[in-house]
Parts: sequence; structure tokens; C-alpha cells
Amino acid sequence: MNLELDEDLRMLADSVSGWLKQYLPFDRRREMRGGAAMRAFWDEMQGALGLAGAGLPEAWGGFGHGSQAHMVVAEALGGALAATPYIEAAVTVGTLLERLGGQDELGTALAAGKVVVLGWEEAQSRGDALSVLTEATLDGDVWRLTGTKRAVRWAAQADTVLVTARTPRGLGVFRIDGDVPARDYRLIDDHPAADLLLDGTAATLIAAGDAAAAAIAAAVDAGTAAVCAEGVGLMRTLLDDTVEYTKQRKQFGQALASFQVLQHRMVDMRIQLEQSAAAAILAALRGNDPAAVSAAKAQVGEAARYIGQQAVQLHGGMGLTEELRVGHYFRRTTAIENQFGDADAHTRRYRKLKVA
Amino acid sequence: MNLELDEDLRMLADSVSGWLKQYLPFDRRREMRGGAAMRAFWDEMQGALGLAGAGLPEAWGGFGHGSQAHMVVAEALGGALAATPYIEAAVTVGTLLERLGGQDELGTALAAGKVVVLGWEEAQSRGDALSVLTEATLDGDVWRLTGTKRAVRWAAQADTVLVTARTPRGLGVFRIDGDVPARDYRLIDDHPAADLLLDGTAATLIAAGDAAAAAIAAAVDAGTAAVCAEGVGLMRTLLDDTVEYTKQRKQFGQALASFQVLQHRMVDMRIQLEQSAAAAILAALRGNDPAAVSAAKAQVGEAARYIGQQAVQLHGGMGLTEELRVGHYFRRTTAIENQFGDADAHTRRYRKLKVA
Amino acid sequence: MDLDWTAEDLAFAAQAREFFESELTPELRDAGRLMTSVYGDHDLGMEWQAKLHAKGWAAPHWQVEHGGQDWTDAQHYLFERERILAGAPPVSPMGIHMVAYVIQAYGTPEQKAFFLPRILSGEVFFCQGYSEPQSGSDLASLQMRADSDGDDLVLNGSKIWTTHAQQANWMFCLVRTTRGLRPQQGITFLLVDMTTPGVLVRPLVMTSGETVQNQVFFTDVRVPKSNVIGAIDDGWTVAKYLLEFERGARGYSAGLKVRAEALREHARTTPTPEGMLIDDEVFASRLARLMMKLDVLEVLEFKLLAGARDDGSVGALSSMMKVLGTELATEMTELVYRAAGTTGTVYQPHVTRPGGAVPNYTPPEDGGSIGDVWQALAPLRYFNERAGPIYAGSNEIQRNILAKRVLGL
Amino acid sequence: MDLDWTAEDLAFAAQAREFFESELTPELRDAGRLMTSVYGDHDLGMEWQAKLHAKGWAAPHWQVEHGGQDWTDAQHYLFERERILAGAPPVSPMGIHMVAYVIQAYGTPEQKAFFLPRILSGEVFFCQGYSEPQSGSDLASLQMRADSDGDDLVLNGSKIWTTHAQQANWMFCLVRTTRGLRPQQGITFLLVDMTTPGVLVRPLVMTSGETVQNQVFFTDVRVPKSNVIGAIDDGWTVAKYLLEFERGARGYSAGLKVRAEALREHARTTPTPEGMLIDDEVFASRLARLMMKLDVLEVLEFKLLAGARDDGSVGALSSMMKVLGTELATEMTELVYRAAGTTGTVYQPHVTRPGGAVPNYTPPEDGGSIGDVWQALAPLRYFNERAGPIYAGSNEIQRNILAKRVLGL
Repeated sequence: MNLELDEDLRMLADSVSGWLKQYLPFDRRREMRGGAAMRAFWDEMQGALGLAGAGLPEAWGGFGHGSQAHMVVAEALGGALAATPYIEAAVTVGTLLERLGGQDELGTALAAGKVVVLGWEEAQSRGDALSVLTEATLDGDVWRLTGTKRAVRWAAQADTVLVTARTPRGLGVFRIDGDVPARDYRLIDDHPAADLLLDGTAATLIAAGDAAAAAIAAAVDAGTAAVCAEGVGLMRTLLDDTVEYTKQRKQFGQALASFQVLQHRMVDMRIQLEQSAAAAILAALRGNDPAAVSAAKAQVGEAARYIGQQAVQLHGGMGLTEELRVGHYFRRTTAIENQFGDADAHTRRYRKLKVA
Repeated sequence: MNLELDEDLRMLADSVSGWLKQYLPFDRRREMRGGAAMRAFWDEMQGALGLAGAGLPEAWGGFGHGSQAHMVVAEALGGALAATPYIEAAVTVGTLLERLGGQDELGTALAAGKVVVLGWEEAQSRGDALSVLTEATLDGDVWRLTGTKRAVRWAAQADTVLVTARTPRGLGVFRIDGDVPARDYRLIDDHPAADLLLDGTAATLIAAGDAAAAAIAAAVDAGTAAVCAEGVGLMRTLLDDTVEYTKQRKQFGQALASFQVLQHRMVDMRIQLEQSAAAAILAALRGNDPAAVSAAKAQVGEAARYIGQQAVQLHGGMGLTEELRVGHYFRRTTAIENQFGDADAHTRRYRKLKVA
Repeated sequence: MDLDWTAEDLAFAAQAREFFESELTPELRDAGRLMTSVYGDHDLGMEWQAKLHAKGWAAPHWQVEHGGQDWTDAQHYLFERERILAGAPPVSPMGIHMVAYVIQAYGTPEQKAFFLPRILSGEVFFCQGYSEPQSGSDLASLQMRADSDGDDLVLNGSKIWTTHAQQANWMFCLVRTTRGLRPQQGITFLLVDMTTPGVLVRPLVMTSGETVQNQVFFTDVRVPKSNVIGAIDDGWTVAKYLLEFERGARGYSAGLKVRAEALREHARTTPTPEGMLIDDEVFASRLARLMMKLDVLEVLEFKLLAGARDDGSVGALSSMMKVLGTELATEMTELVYRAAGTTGTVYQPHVTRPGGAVPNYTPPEDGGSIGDVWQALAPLRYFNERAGPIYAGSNEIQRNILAKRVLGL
Repeated sequence: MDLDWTAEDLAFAAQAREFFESELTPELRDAGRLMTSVYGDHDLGMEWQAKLHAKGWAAPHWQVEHGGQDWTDAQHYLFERERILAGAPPVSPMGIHMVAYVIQAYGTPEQKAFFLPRILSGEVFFCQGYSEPQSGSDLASLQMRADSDGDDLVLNGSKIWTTHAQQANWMFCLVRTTRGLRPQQGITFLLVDMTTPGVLVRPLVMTSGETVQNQVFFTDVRVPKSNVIGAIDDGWTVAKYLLEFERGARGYSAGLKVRAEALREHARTTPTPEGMLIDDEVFASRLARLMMKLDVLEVLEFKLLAGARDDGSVGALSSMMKVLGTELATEMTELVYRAAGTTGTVYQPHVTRPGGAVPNYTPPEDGGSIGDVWQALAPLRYFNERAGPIYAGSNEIQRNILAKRVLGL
């Protein structure tokens, strides 16, 4: 057993954090609006760090550090509130392609920073990647997809869009080759996303059947694990800011931080943060065990709510505005609660796997 | 709408509380051990106050104040941690007999302070009075009962024992005329109780069918409402003692009560107490609505846990001993959590009635 | 004791209901039902106030001589409850529900004659200048200076959290007229014409995108001393009087019950991988438990109502209601946001009221929503409701107050 | 990073498991499995300690020269985990896990030679005299006086929460040797022979009926100064050293996971009106959520373990583990008590170990239980576990410590 990061990963963490500190001060992040600007930022960051490949196989030109690299990078991104497609592309689709096998072309593109995303969530799925209503039917030798994919992050900014759909052979993964029929919008955390409005849309089958379903599930679990790590980064900044703010801010002639009730509140935030950091490790190192990933996501989802809410509460009204970064981080922690399935959904999955 | 007690009820409250203050100082309560001594105390109290009839119909010699009298008496009993069969006999069986009708003989005995109890709970029932596995079969013209009634309070000290059982005509109420086959014990709150081990035990049918089932449900709801009020009395004493203790007790050179964290804790206890007092009123005044009774019991069950636990926590180790009264009250609040169905059971009932 | 309304009360409620039914246009109902915070759309709110005013119901709590109604506490409660059930927008509170009481209690005859009828008619629309950037719940620490200069006070400084300052033509505020005394002394309660030169309003963008809050800057703003309420340097007395009204003013249970019912309905049609959300026992139990708490909260409100009848004030227990009400309200928004799922993470403030321009946000051309309307509202309400435990004396401060006043600590 | 034990670790764990399997009699297993608090049955505990001692495993944490084992932190963790999985009783902590470290660090050669082997063999059995009736978590306020008289100290006063004082033949305690200094100064760490005249032990009956706690009264008790550990008046240094060990000593996840698994099994056979308890989704979700927290807690313990390897101490984070561990432990007892239902309200301490006489309680003649054994244990464990957030520095104090040390407040 070893809970220390290897030297390579420690360097990776430092280089990503360091770069973000220099090139993504919060004022820049605040002014970064819209998917195009965010995609440009991703390309810039990839150009500087090549981080897309950190966790991907060396055969694709990646560094081969796997889920631990995902954890390290996602946590650093969270710390700076960077809005990037890292989790959607490198982590989720990276895992998907690796599990499917024989996808070196797309994999190589991914490791080079191309944005490939997977549309898997639907109105009913609530984090369950195997709950798919979108239908794929064979029209001559062309597959046609019908259904709606909900809140597909980065779909309109992507180089390639994959989607899941039901086929006669079981769950399948498809690539949409032509224009993607989409309605795009932004999310409460500023990230770009879109509904994919598939209505007989032509697509290319990549894989279908049990192995494809297993790869989809593994991919979404890998994304879930990474978002846990991102949450840790977010929460660490929120707590740091809150401790700092309460030391500065005076009420009734005393620093807020001198009130015992607020001290204990921040201690509880810290305990939640430590639990979440442990949870992120659990998810990264036991990513093949869905129960472990669910335990982690439920922890991070609840901690994100608690720490987000209390950071706002301790900042007072200012925490509810766009003036300070705490409000912006709070929007991301709030989104994380429901992204990849909320704590209840993961408790349900864990219950079915481990309890009854 | 009127949330003030009528003059009669206010006097009743004062007289019960006043008598208990004089005749049941805590030292006496602490030394009162075993069902016989508790039954003797009940008889003494009944002789002095005649409180058994407070809520019962005037036709039985009662005062006819109904559920509000039950509330007032139960809260006063709770305040002094009096261990009496009031809720089991006057409230629960009183309501049962009133609903059944035509039970003036038993009713009159009840109003005079006789102890008549109803064995309704079974291993599986968890507060659901309509979940009955005990079977009644007709053997010639004698009904014979088979099954186990669990934790029937005051059964071994009772003058008359009634039980519920399934009959071919639906749920029935029976009176056991001969010796009651029982294994008696005491509960964590010191009250006497027994398992009734019915094994072809002869009994007299009092009523059976839908009306009987409705009367049983109403009786148990009335008992539930009264135990909510008792809980309010218990919690009020626990909070008063805790406030007082933290004012006296010093740590690090300061009274415990001066620590903001403990102040806020006690404020939260107080808020829970106020909610519980409102819940007890809801249950008493809307006793015919099972959803209202369930809302009340869930509130009181959770508050009893919170206030009991925090009273112990703020008393430190002393709260966990038999030295102070807080530990004894804590045992009763803990029993109340699970008595008449816990918060989860009542949430389930409410959900089925009101949500889905 | 009984928990039933009297026949008179019920008749009154029916009368109010009838009025709401007949006067509420679909647009006005939307103004009530698509709110994401305690503040409604300004224009629609004023339109509604005019209708209420025509009926004599714009300010029923006021003294009758100034246009109030001689209603019982129960009637006031029922009126507000019927308003909520009908989905009517609220009347903006700063004038009618706040400064008006102060003017009635401490105003000069001239102040009463000028302001009260105009507040009712909407001609005068107030905002509140209490908080300052360095002084939130701790009002006594406020710094904005008002220097005496002949018949005027000259204001310099800044106020923050000034709701509807863009729309308001008057502000009531607390200013520091004398320094060097105890913090509570030397404060003055003042009415300021917002069109006075030197007043600058800067909107604050909230996490939700809402922009009803503002920061207001004062640079050499001259205000005649005749606009002081009460005495100069004695504003703390006036402010304390008002604080009691603010804390006790709201009932929470009626509005939260409406939301719980709505959530139940939405959950019936919200799909999950295994049926509808309402069939998920864990979710349904969460909703049930919250509804149970609201049933209890309602009785607590009735108890306070009954108590208020006795001694005419709601006492320190209003702090308790503020804590409980805002915490249950945040719990409600959490549950709704949870129910909204991934769809609840889509940002679509154009669906709400006030639905005006949101900084840096372009609504879709068709104005439609992703998912259902309630899912669009869910995250924005969740964000805005976080203000509940912060504003009007944070819940931490309320607990300090309760420790002192109710527990004697 | 990896979360897997090494092959060596696994081999070690298998060796420990084998030992436990072969040495644990059914009676000894009961002594572990029927505990209701952190304290086991005394006689059975000593019997078990003798078996461990024969193997050289009674005190593996000790320095090797005194009888400890040269194990890695991981091995210590695994040893404790295997003990818990096997259901073995714990060794009473006051001697082996507490005062022995102090004697090893601060004792004279004579003290080491006398006490350490006897602690191992069980010949010397210690209790702890820290708390006093007016001094709980705030040790610096202790009052019990020890007046110098020639070669002796003369003790007068009282100690409380003295676990196993009835069984102990020695006590380690803190006494006040000099007054008028800062509260932390003038305290002395002293070993007292419990058979000395003037020592009186009064058992404290706990809410659960347990009587392992005591109050101990001292009247002119003469103790030779050679029994002082460290220097007179410098006991605070010694006590602080020991406190670190006490806080960091326990892992919680293994024991709690065993209990969670047991609860799951019990819930499979516990009837409800609608099937078995395990089929109740709300209950099963509560259990699942708790198990998920324990999975995370285990990783936190591994992290601390890894950290401990680096710098040799568990640092301030042990306060965090104490808070988390005791709060999850109380949550576990709450859930078990909830599961036990009405049957869990029956008082039946005779089913437990230690199962000796309980004051004012007559066990049934057949010794049987109402309901299942776990239901009989449920309320008693619930009561006793409430001590977790109180003892060894209340969780409020731990949070004060964390605010200072971890957040820098």
C-alpha cells in the first residue's frame, strides 16, 4: 500500500497547477465566456502542457499514467475553476476507447488534445449510463439514431461527437459524422453544453453489445472519478478563501474567524474536504469497482453541497454575487452534485451492489 | 382557531405538575423500581388526582376533556419522568373502548384508574397496529389465540389485558380472562412490560371487523399522540437541566454556557422543542388524521434523539451515568424513538397517504 | 384549543380568494409563480399593487387612518396565504412593509401626509439603505457619514444590498451623524430622494444572474434635515422598531406547502431509469419528511399568531421562525434541485420572472426551456434561497439572539 | 499510489488470522462480540492477554527491548484489523496502550524493570486517574493535591471516570504538587498502588447498566516519590506525550465495517409489516450510505498510516480521526437501534459481556433474550457509544484544536 503520489505525478500536479496560477488568474477566468473562448483556452493549455495525454496510453502518444493522472489533473483544474473538456474527452472518452480497443486513430487525436465527447445522458438517466432510450436502426447499411441526449458538455465545441444508443445487439457506441443536430446552451457552471436532437441522424457504429456496454459504464465511472477529484480542488479553494475571508472580515468588532461557531463550521468543512480527498483516491485507484466509485461520488456530492453552501454563508451576501470567486466556485460545486448522478443515485447503485 | 388551553385544562396541567413536583421528586423516582412499586405509585396518584378520567367520557365518570386532556397529562408526566400506565390505559384503551362503543363497564373501570392494556405490537409490526399475525380461531364457542405480542407495557401489572388478533371476520379485539401467559421484563426506560406468549389461550371476543380495525388504529394513534406530548415534557426538562448545568459548570475557566458553540447547540435544542410542542398539539387536535399523527411522531422521535443526545453531550460523562436525572430521561427519550413506530415508519405512512 | 378557522375567517378567505381569482391576469400569475427569489418583477408588481390599492388592500397591515384594514391577525395571515395559493406576486416590501411603519410611528404630520398615500399609490417607491460594504448584520458598525450643513445633511459613503435601487425613487437609510459615541449612538434614520445629485447606483450580479441588488454610492449628497425620521442621532431606536417588524413579518409554511405540492406533481412526470421519480421511495420519503415538517411549521405559525393576539408583538420567537423558515426553505430548494437532475444544471434565467436582461447572457430566440419550467427555475431558486440564512440578521446572529433572549445565556 | 497490501503484509495478516483462529475459544470470542462499549470483560480479557503474551504479541507497539515487535505501521494496522475480524476481545488499554509508553519514555531504569514485564504478564493492571469531578477535558484545572512529606507525596482528593478501578492494582494519575503557578504547571505524573490505605473505589453506574467506570477517593494516601514519572511538577509534559498516543491509537473502519456487515445480515431476517427490513429501501439506503462512508474512512486511515510512516507521528489529524470515527460509530449504533425496533427497547444487559451483576437488575433465570442477541445489545451499545464524542477530549475540544492547528485560527 502506498498513498503517496509517484514523482512523475507530483511533477504533473505541480506543472498543471503552476501553469494555471500563471495563466488563469481568476480575473481571466471570470471574463472567459462562451464555448469558443473556452475551447481556445483548452487549445492554449494543451499547447503549453500537453496534458490531454497525461493519463492516456503511450501507444496513442500519451504518458500512460492512467487514472492517477486523471485525478491529479482534474484536481488542479478544479483548484483554478478551469472550464475545460478534460474530463469529458481525455478521461471519459479516453477510457471508452481504451476499453473498446482498436480505436487508435481517435485515441491518438484525443491524446493530442482533440475534443471528442460522448453523449450518454438522457432525460431519464440521472447518471445511469446504461439507461438509454435513444434507438439505432439500420436503414440499408446506414445506422440512423433517434432520441435526445441531454446536457452533452462541449458537444458544439467538439471535433468529434460520439453517442450511445440501443441496437438490436445491445447498447452501442456511434460516431456522428455529419452536422450534429444540437441545441446548445450553457450550464450553471458556465460550461458549454447541448441537447443532441437525434431524429434519424446518420451515424457510424463503433461497437455494440455487452463489451460496448461495459466500456460505456467504465468510461462514465472514470469520468465520475475524475469529477470527484475536480471537486476536491474546488472545495480546497473554497475553504482556503473562506478561512482567509473570515480572518479579514470583522463583525461586532471581532474577526469572523474568532467566533467559535464559525471555527467549528470551517473545521467541519475541512473534515469533509479530507473525506473527499480520500474518496477521490478511492475512485481513482478502485475505478473498476462501481461501488467504490459510487461511494466516492456520494461523498463528494454531499461535501460539495456542504462546503459550497457554507463558503457562501460565511462570506455573507458577497458570497452570493459574482464579485468574489466563491460564488463562481459555488456554481460549479452545485453542478457537480447532479453531474454523473447525485448522491442518491449513487447510494442506490451501492445499495444494489452491496446491501440488497 | 385558538391555541390557548381552556381554563379547565390549564388547571389540570397545574394540578398534575404541582402534585408531581411535591410527591415525585427525582430521588423518589430514581428509587422506584419494578412494576409493583410503579403500579402502587399509579394508584396513589390516581387516588390523589383522579387523573385517569381526565380525557374520558363523562358517561364513564370521566371529565370528558378528550385528547387535549391526554396531551396535558402526558406532558406533565413526561416533565417529571413519571412511569405510569396512563398512555397505555386511559389514552390507548380509553380511545379503543370509546370507538368500539358499548364498553361502559370496562370504560368505567378505566376512568376509575384500573389498568387495562392492549397488546397490539408484534415482532414485525414496528408501530403498525394493523400488522397482526396473532390468530384467533373458534374452538367450539371459545376463541383461542395463538401468537406473540411484544413489549406489552404494564401487562403483568394490569387488571385486564386485551389483545388484537386476526379473525375470519377481520381484525378483532379480545379480552384474556384467565391467567395471561407472559414473560415479563423491564424496558430501557424502567417501565414494566411483557411478551404475551399466546398458545391456544382462551379469550373473549369484544369486537371484530372493519369497525374494530378502525378503533384499534385510532387507539394506537391516540397513544402515539400522547407519547408525543410526554416527549415534550421530557425534552423540556432535559433542556432546562442542560442550560442550568452549562451555566454552573466551568471549563478552561469559563462557564460552559459561555461557549458560542454550546449556546447555538442549546438554541437548536430549543427550536426542536418548540417544533415538538407544536407537533404534540397537531397530533392532539388532528388525531383523526393519521398523517397529522405521523408528522408529529416523526418530529418528536427525531427531536427526542437530538435533545437526548445533546443533553448527554453537554453534561459530559456525567450525562451517561445514573447520578443525574439527565441519564434517566435520556433512557426514556430513547425508548420513545422506537415506541409506537419510529420516524422512518411514520414517514412511510405519511408518504403513502400524502405523496405516493 | 382548536386548529380550525372560524366561519368568519373562512368567509374572509373566500372573499380574498375571489378577488385574486378575478383580478389576476395570466401575466400577473406568472409574475408570482416564476419568481426565483423573494423579489418579483418590478413592473408587474406595481401593476398588481395598483389593483390592490383600488380595492383598499395594498397595505392592510397599516393603521386604518392611513389606509390599512381593521383585520384580525388571522385575517392578515389568511390574506397572505390566499395570495400565495393564488400565485399572486408580492408587493415590494421596502415601502409598504417597512418604512411605512416607521413613518406611521415616528413621522411628522408632514412626512405622513406626503409619503403614506404615495407609497400606497406606487408613486413613491422605496429602497432600503442599511448594509454597507464593511457592515452587514452588525448595523451598529455602519460608517456612511452625514455631516450637518445648515438645514441639510451631506452624505458621503456607500450602501450595499439595496434591493430595487434602480427602480426606487426614494431610499430610507441609516447614516452616521455623530462619531465617537457608542456604536449604536449617533446614527440617524433618513429618507433620501434618489434623484438627488451625487447618488450613483451600481447593480450587483448575483450567482443566479439576478440583478435586483445594488451598491449605491453617495458623493456630497445633500438631504434636507426635514427628511430625518425621529431625531437626529436617534436612528437606532427607529431601526430597532423596524427590525421587529421585519423579523416577524413573514409566514413560511403556506408558500413552502405550495412548493411541496408542486414538487409532488412534477415528480409524477419526471422519468428515472426505473419509472417516475415519485416511485423512488428514497426521494418520496425525503419529500414526505419535508412536508411533515411543514405541517408542524404551520402549527408553530398558528401558535405565534395566537400569541401575537395576546400581547400585540411576536417577541423573540420571531428569530426562531426566521431560522426555521429560511432553513426549511433552503431544504426545499435543495430537494427540488435534486429532483431536477442533470437538466437542472442548464442555465436558463430567461424562463423566470423578473426575466429581463441578464448580464452576459443571451436567451434562446424561441424563449423556450430545456426540460420543464420547474427544472429551469430549480438551480436559480436554489442559489437565491441561500440568501435566506444570511439576510435580515444571519441565522448565526439569530441564534446569538435566541441564546440571550430565550435561554438567558 | 496503490491501495493494495503487499504480499508480505498479506502473509503477515494470514499469520495473525491463523493465530486468532487457533487460540480463540468460543468464550473469548463472545467476550469480543458481546461487548457494548470499548471495554471488554476483565477476566476474559486477561485470559486473552496471557495467550497473546505467550506468543509475544501482548504489546507489539512497544519498543522491542521491552517486549514489542519490530512491525511496520501496516502490520500493526493489520494485526488490529484481524483481531477485530476474528472477534477477539481487546486488551485493556490503560496499561499496555497508555502508561507503558510513558514508562518507556520517561521512566527510571528501576521503574521500567519493575512495571513493564508485569504489565505484559498482567500481574500489574493499571487504571487511569486523570479526570476529576470538576475537571473533565480541561486537565489543566485538576485539583487533587499531593503534598510533599519527606520521601512521600500525600494524596487527598478524588478522581473520576476511572475505568476498571475495581480490578486494577495500580493507577497512573495526575496530581497537583504545587499551586499558584500557571494551571499547566505544578502537576505531577504519579503511579499509585491501589492497595495503599486511604484509597476508596466507588463504582459509577452508567445509563446502560455498565459499571466499569468508577470514582476513586483518596484520603491521606502516601505514595513514595520514587513512583513519580519524570520530574515533580513536570507532569504536563508527560501527559501531553501520552495524549498524542491516545488520540492516534485507534482505527475505526475495521470494527465499524464488521458491524455494518452484521447489521446487513440481521436485516435480512428481521420482519417488518411488508417483508424483511433489508427490503425497506429507506433503511437499506441508510445502511448503504453508512457503508459508503466507512469505505472512505478506511482510505483516510490508510492515508494517515502512510503519513505516519513518513514522519513517525500521526499529527493533528488524529483529532480529525477521533471526531470522524466517534461520530460514525454513534451513527452506526443509531442505525442498529433503529433496526432493533420495539424489541430494542427491552433491557437485557445479561446478554452482554461483561455480563456480570448489574445493579438493581435481576436477569431472567433461563438467561435467554427477548428477540435476537443483536437486538438486546442494540440499546446498550447506543448508550455506551455516546461516550465516544465525550471522552479523551470531547469532540468540541477536538474541533477547537483543529481550528487552531489545522486551519490556523
